[in-house]
Amino acid sequence: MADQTLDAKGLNCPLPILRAKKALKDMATGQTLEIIATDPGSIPDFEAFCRTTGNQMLESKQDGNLYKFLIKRTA
Amino acid sequence: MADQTLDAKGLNCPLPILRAKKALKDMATGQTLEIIATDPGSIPDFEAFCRTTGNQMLESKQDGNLYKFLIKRTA
Amino acid sequence: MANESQGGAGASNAKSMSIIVTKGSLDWAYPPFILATTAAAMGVDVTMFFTFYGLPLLLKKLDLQVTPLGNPAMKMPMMGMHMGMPNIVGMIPGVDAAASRMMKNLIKKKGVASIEELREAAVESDVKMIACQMTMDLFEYDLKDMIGGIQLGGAATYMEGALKADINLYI
Amino acid sequence: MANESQGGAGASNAKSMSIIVTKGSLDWAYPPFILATTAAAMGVDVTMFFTFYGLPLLLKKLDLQVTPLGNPAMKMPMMGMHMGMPNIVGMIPGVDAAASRMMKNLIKKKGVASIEELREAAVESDVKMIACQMTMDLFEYDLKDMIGGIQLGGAATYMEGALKADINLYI
Repeated sequence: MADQTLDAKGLNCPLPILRAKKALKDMATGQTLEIIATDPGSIPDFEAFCRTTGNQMLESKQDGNLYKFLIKRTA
Repeated sequence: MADQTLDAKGLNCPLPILRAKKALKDMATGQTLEIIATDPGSIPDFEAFCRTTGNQMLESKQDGNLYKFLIKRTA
Repeated sequence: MANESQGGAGASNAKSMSIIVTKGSLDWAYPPFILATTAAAMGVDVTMFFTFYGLPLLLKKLDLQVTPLGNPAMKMPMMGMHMGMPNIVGMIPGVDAAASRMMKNLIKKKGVASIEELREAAVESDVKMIACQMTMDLFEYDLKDMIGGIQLGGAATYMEGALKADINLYI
Repeated sequence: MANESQGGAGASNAKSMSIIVTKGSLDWAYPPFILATTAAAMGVDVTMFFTFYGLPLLLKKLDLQVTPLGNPAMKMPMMGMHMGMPNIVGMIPGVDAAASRMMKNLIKKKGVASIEELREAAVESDVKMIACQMTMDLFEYDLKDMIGGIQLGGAATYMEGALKADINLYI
């Protein structure tokens, strides 16, 4: 569904953000990136990241020990 | 040629800047100060100093191990 | 809105941050690199000024050790609890090295980036890194032993950037 | 454009900076004084707030020593290479003094200002220096042992200045 998926499982701060930024940079405006993480801190962090950079958080959900985010590149 | 010359050879950061400022303070607006330094960091530092204080860098050149600056007091 | 691709040049409308990096131990190298890389990822122009004991963090070959600084009795997780070694123990040759190995193992096990990895990310995301010329002279470091892409500068260079920055940290 | 002649009074349009100075060792006395004097030379109104172990930097007679703080194994350039002394060696009486002498020799040899010289430059360029009254009481210091031109104050005095400042550093 997403244009690209980033597996950030097992990575700790700030690596999920750094990897996500790297992926978004190579995507076109309007494309979506799914991120799967295990770091609970990634919930507030990806929200802060989106608010600050102007990218859009389409979905943020918890699935057992996994945190899944769907971000649309808009910035 | 310059109205005054400051020998800052052998001096390390921040002494060339401090001595230059002291010299400029006693000069009239429009007068020029030549500075001779051996610290390679003085190149970006005197440029930053001029941009920040509004004084004018008329000349910045390297002559072997010597760095020579010509600054006009305009601030 | 931040510009996705700009560097640390400062000609943009992006927010900016400066960090003075003064400490060179394994533990204290983390805060500046974590903050710098995250800020850069969020579109912030970042300048790091490496001075005093922070300067060796620019050496190509890093050999970082932990210190008891700010960590009373050097508490570490061991055997399911937080054990403290009296700091004097850390002074015995070999114990610092053992604590450093323990920290490096924890780092790997917990998915925490290495300093080398974060430094590389900083370079890739155009974080501007300035080596303090005075510290280079004082402690006899050579630019050829340091990573590429760094610039030399002094206090006036730092001040010019800091006066324009939104965040200025001293670490 | 900065005003060339204003002092630290803060009534001007100049940019301003505050620095909290908490460390009193020979090495860690450098960053605050280098930044304060450079900023003042660049037309910035500077206030230094001396507290805790930074307070003795205002004593007329300085007797500063290096510390291993933030410098793992106290690496120093010796015999053409960077030698580290295990920190335990620094705990032996007399060795800190030897390291301090070594540092002072390097400082002189490399054309680096002494702390006394930078402090004098700070006074001359109207850097506002505030001694923390609480620390004076706590560690039993006397104003008559300190340099002239300083003011007494506390956290509220610091806060008022910092709230208006463009750069606030804690060193």
